[in-house]
Amino acid sequence: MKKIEAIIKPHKLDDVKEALHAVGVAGLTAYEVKGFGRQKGHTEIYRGAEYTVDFVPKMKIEVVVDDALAAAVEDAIVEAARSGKIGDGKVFTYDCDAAVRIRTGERGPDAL
Amino acid sequence: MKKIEAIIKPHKLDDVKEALHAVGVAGLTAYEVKGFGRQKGHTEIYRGAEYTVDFVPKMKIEVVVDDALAAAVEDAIVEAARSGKIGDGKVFTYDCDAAVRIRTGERGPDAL
Amino acid sequence: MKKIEAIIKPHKLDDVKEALHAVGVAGLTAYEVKGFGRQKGHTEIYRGAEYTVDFVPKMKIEVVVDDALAAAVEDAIVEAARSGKIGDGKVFTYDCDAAVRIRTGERGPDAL
Amino acid sequence: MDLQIALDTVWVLVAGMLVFFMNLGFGLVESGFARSKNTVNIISKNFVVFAVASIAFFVVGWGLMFGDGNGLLGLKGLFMLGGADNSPAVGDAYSGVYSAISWTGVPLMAKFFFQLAFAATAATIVSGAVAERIKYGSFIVFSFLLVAFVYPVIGHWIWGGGWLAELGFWDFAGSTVVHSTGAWAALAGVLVLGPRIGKFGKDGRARAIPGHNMTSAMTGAFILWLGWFGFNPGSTMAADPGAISHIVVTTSMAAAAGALAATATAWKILGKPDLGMTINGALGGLVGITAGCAFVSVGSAIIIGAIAGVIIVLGVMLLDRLKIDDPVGALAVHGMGGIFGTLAVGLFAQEAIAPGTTGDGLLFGGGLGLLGAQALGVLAVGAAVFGVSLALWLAIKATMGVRVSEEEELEGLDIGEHGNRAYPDFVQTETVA
Amino acid sequence: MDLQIALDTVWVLVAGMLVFFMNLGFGLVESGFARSKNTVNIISKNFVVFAVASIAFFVVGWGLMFGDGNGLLGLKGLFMLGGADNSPAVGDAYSGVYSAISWTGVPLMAKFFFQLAFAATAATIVSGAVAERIKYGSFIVFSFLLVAFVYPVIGHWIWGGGWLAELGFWDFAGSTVVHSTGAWAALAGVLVLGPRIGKFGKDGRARAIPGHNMTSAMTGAFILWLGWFGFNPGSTMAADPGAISHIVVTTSMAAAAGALAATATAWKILGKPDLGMTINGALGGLVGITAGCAFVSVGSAIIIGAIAGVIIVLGVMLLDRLKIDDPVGALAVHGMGGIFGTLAVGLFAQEAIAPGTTGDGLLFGGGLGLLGAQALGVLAVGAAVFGVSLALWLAIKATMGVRVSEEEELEGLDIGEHGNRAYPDFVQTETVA
Amino acid sequence: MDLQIALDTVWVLVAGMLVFFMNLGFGLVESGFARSKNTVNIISKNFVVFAVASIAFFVVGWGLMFGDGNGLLGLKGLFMLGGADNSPAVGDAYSGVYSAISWTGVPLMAKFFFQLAFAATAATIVSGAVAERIKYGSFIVFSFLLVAFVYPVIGHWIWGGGWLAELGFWDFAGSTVVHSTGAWAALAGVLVLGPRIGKFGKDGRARAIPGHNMTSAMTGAFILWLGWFGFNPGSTMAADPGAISHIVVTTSMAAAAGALAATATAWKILGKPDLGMTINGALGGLVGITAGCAFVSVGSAIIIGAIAGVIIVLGVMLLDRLKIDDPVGALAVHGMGGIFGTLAVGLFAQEAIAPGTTGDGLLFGGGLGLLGAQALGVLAVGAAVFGVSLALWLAIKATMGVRVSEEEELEGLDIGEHGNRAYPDFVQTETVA
Ligand SMILES: Nc1ncnc2c1ncn2[C@@H]1O[C@H](COP(=O)(O)OP(=O)(O)O)[C@@H](O)[C@H]1O
Ligand SMILES: Nc1ncnc2c1ncn2[C@@H]1O[C@H](COP(=O)(O)OP(=O)(O)O)[C@@H](O)[C@H]1O
Ligand SMILES: Nc1ncnc2c1ncn2[C@@H]1O[C@H](COP(=O)(O)OP(=O)(O)O)[C@@H](O)[C@H]1O
Repeated sequence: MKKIEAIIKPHKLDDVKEALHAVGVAGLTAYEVKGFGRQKGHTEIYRGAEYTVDFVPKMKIEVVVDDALAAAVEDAIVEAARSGKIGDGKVFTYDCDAAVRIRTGERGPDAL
Repeated sequence: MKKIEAIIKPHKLDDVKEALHAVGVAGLTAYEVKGFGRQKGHTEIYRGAEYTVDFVPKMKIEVVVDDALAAAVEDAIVEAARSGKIGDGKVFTYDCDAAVRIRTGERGPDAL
Repeated sequence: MKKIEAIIKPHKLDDVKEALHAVGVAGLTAYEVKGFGRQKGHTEIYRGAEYTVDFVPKMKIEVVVDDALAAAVEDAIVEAARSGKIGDGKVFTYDCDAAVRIRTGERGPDAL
Repeated sequence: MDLQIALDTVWVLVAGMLVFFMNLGFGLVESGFARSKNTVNIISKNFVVFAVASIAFFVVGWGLMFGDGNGLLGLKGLFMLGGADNSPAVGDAYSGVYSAISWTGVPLMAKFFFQLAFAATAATIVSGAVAERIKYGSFIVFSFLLVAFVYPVIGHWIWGGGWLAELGFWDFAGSTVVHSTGAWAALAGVLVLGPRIGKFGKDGRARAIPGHNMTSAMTGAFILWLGWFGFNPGSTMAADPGAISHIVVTTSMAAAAGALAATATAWKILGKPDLGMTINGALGGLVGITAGCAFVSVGSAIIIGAIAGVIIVLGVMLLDRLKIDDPVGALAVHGMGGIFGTLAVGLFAQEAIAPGTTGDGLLFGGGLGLLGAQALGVLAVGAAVFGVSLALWLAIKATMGVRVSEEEELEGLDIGEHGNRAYPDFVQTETVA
Repeated sequence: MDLQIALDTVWVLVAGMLVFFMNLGFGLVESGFARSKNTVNIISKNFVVFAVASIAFFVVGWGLMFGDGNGLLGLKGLFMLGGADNSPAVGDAYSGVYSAISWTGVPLMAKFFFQLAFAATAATIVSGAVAERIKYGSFIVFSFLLVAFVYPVIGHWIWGGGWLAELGFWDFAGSTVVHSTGAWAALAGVLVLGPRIGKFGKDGRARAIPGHNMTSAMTGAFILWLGWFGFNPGSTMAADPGAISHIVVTTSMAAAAGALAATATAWKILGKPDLGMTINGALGGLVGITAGCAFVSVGSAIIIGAIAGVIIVLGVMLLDRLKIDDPVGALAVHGMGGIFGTLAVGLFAQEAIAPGTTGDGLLFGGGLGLLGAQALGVLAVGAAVFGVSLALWLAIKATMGVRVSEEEELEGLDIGEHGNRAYPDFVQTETVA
Repeated sequence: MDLQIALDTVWVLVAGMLVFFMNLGFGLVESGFARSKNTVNIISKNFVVFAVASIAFFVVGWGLMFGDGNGLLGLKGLFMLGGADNSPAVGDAYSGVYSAISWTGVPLMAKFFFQLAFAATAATIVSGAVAERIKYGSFIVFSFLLVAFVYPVIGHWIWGGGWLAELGFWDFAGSTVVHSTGAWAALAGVLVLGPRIGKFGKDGRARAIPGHNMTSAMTGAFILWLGWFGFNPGSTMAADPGAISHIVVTTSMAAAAGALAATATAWKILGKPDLGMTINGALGGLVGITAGCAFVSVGSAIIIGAIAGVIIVLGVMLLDRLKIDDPVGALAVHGMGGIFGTLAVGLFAQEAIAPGTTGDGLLFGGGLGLLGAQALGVLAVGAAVFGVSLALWLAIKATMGVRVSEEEELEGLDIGEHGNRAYPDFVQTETVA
């Protein structure tokens, strides 16, 4: 199995979720992260003092899939998350050794 | 070493932590995530308009352990986190190449 | 490519970010986590009842880099995050199979 | 005699303070009903709007409203409260240029303070409806113009001895003068601005954009309810024990009935007792009773409040259908509630309750005369305020612009307009767009 | 004369507004002391309860409490304030059916408004104790019954010329009438409901379930303290300068002493100055002084407040031991505080402070008579309210159910009961179960 | 006659309640401007400080301030309001030991309550400036000493018939007595404590440490504005209709002007309309008008407020440059605002507005006399309060310590000092250090 992690713009989450659903992904996990990269943060002001916020809010998505599906998932994410503006994010792929569904104890691709 | 990631129901965190402690895990890391899967979200109402919340709150746990401990950890999590109801979550296992304890610089299993 | 994950004390985030920047890292992702380990939590009181908070707030950093940079990144984090006190955290290293930059579709180390 | 003046003054000032405090109520309801990324912007608007209104009403608003003039506007003592005035003298003893408000025996400054608090309310109503997309500077300019010119002219028609008052139009505490005026000005702004990004889905259906803080909304609603105990009974501008006691009770019972009716309606239609609707319903009941609080019985007040509560729920849902995006329900509460409340005087007023004022309404055998005058006032004020406001909003749009950029709207107005965040220590998420 | 009426009316109305505002205070303390997943539910309860109480007290509560009748309940002018009444006439000049409250020279509507605000308080107290597990609809039904029937009957016994008043029982502003009544009704509900999931560990020991918003709790506590300046001095129902000044000071000093004593006690016992205890202590001081505020000296008020503060800390901890789960400390504050405050009249009252009322208490040489009457009242009210409330709760349980499902409780009542969330833009976590 | 007393009493008590309510305003502004990890500590300080002040002022503060004595301090009736006093008698009819405040015809308890609320304000001001690093216990001790001894002695000089009053120094409602006193005491504390960890970067430049809750800050600011309607017009301590109406308007217009001027200044200098500055500006306008509210025209009030608003913005930035770390801007608002407001009396006062008091100020042809007296008062109070406070802070530091450990400061004072967290259900992050 493969684990695919994507860092995307927060307001793209719904689109990505739907795109993944469309290619047959049954489950995924998401969470708020702060990103640092080419897309710069911004300057804030607080009671007269300026300060720079380097991190921008991003959403991270994780989905574990069968090897066969990995490429399609990658592509689906890239397409759904792209706005063409800096900061659209990244997709990373990793090996996943084992998966278990807690409820049933099913293992491997069946657990997904 | 192995990294074991589990997505569980939030109120199971304490039980899982204790189960892991029991099998000899000395440290772990947890955080709030949103899960999408077979367990459906719910419909909310807001000032007359309905909307669907697809994501349900989950807790994610990460623990890096010596290869020898991996199977026991997996089992401990599955057992402690199971309620038998849909949405109990998953356990995923990955390879971990290296570990360092920042405080001492110890490396490998000693760092855990 | 390698993925390096570090769990550090929250107020070290800026220092670590700068150290990574210095060794040539262009992007990273960070988020709040709760850590359980040798560093003990604390006891809180609430309207007369005591309770133990086992988890301490930590910051987790993820950075994917070219294999060549991995060792330098590890070292940079360890150095910047170290206070010498218990709970300084860990650095873990994993293999990363693939990376894509969503905006451009660039793949591999170019995507970083 | 002197003691009467002192007591009336204490009452009017305390009531004015309560109305002033409504600014906090509006600020909390409106920001609570919006997203956290726009909180600094909304509370900035609601904080600064009272300051802007203070200057606008002082400089020229008061004079236009209460200065002696013709049926349309005040012409004497226009600027900076500068006209002759021997308040607290009343009746024949009064000599000055603000005769339209010489019936109350309190000092000029007490009159000004109380009326200022009302004027500011009209502007605050606008704030909520245009929230989450309007430029801060543009809102400030519009608020100034509204309180300096639009509100006082309408006020003159009704409370300044103008043509509507002459025609037998009654609006005791301002269902029309304050609430409808604010709502019509807001409606023009909402139409010029267009809906927020994400409010209407690709299928054209309204999507919920949940407010970020129901604790704020509830707090604001209670503060508004409290403030209305200044708004309505204070409009006696005298410590008349019978009248103020009666009005406190009609006001509160209408709010209670509005809250319950809205809760029940939402429960029935939506399947759940939606808190936002309960709150809007209470406010709708309050707006609804504002015109008639001194003229109707407690029983009628309960009925008026309950009908207003139902109207507000249906109104919020109707506006969603019409693709009119009002993040806080201000158009339903102050607009529909204000119109209904004004008409309700024509239905429920009773000669016996405030002898020598409205006479009996339709349901108490008074015929259609009063109702007709009320309807005429509703139409005239609606047409005038909406028309002029539309022109003002369009002029502002053409000159300084009225809506923030798409990028800024997505990121939130707090960073873009103010460089601040409301809650920097908390990890946040986005429910919608 | 007329001016006296006007001034008394202004005072009573302003005091009533402050008591009304206490609803916000309770809403904030109670929701602040509970978890974020139940916030919409709690603030909905606290918002709607005043509306429910308004209708209940108007429809029949007022008549049962103040209508002429026998020692047990009012029988005349029962419905909708409909009895004869020529208020503000007083004494021999009064003719009407609400003679028990004809001693105050304000219009009937002012009396109603002030008393309504009190009645609603009793229901609000219940809200906190049953929080985080009660069905919304069931709470509404119980609140209606409490304010329509239970509270007014108790009120009749003590303030409506009933049997306890006859016996020489004194409760100036309602330590028993309002606070204990609310607490006994709450205790019955708490027992019928059982503790929240997770409150008591497998070992049977109480676990802390921290409240989600200490800012809310502090805000609510200050609003309550402010509201008590209406509650206690307003209970004169007349602008008697000496009495109201005295009562403002006894009230405030008791709150201060309660806050300090509770802080010190918590610091001593728990090792830290727990904010929740400081807040509960201040409220305990306020409840404690409510019965005696007009009858005791400032020095005694400080002592009463301090003792109440200590009692509240020990009381909260004791209830945890007894496995009685009250998420906000309402049973300790209003129950134990109310009982102690009522008894304190029997100890600290001084003839010289309010001549012709209580006479001297035990510590000032007055013997055991007063204390005995006070104790009798405490017992009678406790037995009656607890018994009837238990029956009502059990009836509600048998018919519509009283507690939400386990699943709903774990997920939070906000989604389950209301389909809303209080803070959707924030990432949340769970401290306990 | 009696009715006059009753009306005055109602007015003074209501005004006192509003001033009491300012404690909540301060608590919300101060905690909103600080980080979430220190919220419990700040709101605990602000909650308990009124309780501490109540005891301190009752035990000895009142006597030192208003007891008959010499030009420096009161000597009679020192303890627990225990001196002879036949209030509400005034003038020749008065016999007692508190003659300095015998000009107002309200009962002693009303005087005490109103003055207590003022005394507590001075202590509350300190709370914000020393926030995020002070030990809870040490703050309590300092507050007690401030209200028991320092504040009353200064108060005696100016309002207790002391030497500054003799010299023709005028401070109607306390720009100096309350606000500057609080600020000087705070400055001493700030210097003894040193800046928060992380406030000044390695380069020595000030870093922003954003406050955690702008909703709290805005709420607090509106509550303070409301409270000032008690603070300033209430200082008449009589329901004089002309005076109180005038003062309500000067107070409110100065706040409005302060808010607008600060917003514009921030917008100009910083490029954005920083909400924190808008809020500080409004408060600066209020502090600025406090000394002169009864002595200046409405037009002058607007000018005073506007200047104060500008001063506050520049002052906050200046203190950052001077490496003086005041998390909430209290030194600028209450210190600089208080000094300016006191001097403004010397510039803008007009004999015609309050005949027989200040006479004309410099700008109205009155010469330098008044301005000189004002300047002298500013210097004398500054030197005395700063000096004594410094000694007290150093003594506290030497005995019980004044600052929490570095580790505790980094983790937050809530856990360390109280064992509580303010918002346990929310995932939190750290912006700075
Ligand atoms: N090497 C990296 N490792 C982990 N996350 C990264 C890395 N580089 C970028 N990111 C994440 O991707 C986000 C977007 O990257 P950025 O450089 O801003 O723009 P782009 O994706 O257009 O190249 C960052 O905010 C960060 O969260
Ligand atoms: N393929 C997947 N990759 C990553 N996370 C997943 C995946 N499938 C499910 N999850 C996570 O597991 C949680 C539980 O899955 P769900 O399908 O709802 O129930 P169950 O665990 O009973 O099969 C989801 O909410 C999601 O967070
Ligand atoms: N085996 C592990 N797997 C994952 N995270 C761990 C593991 N052990 C420790 N951690 C994380 O590292 C943090 C620091 O560990 P701790 O044992 O407290 O101190 P130290 O880093 O000094 O050894 C923990 O709070 C936890 O977040």
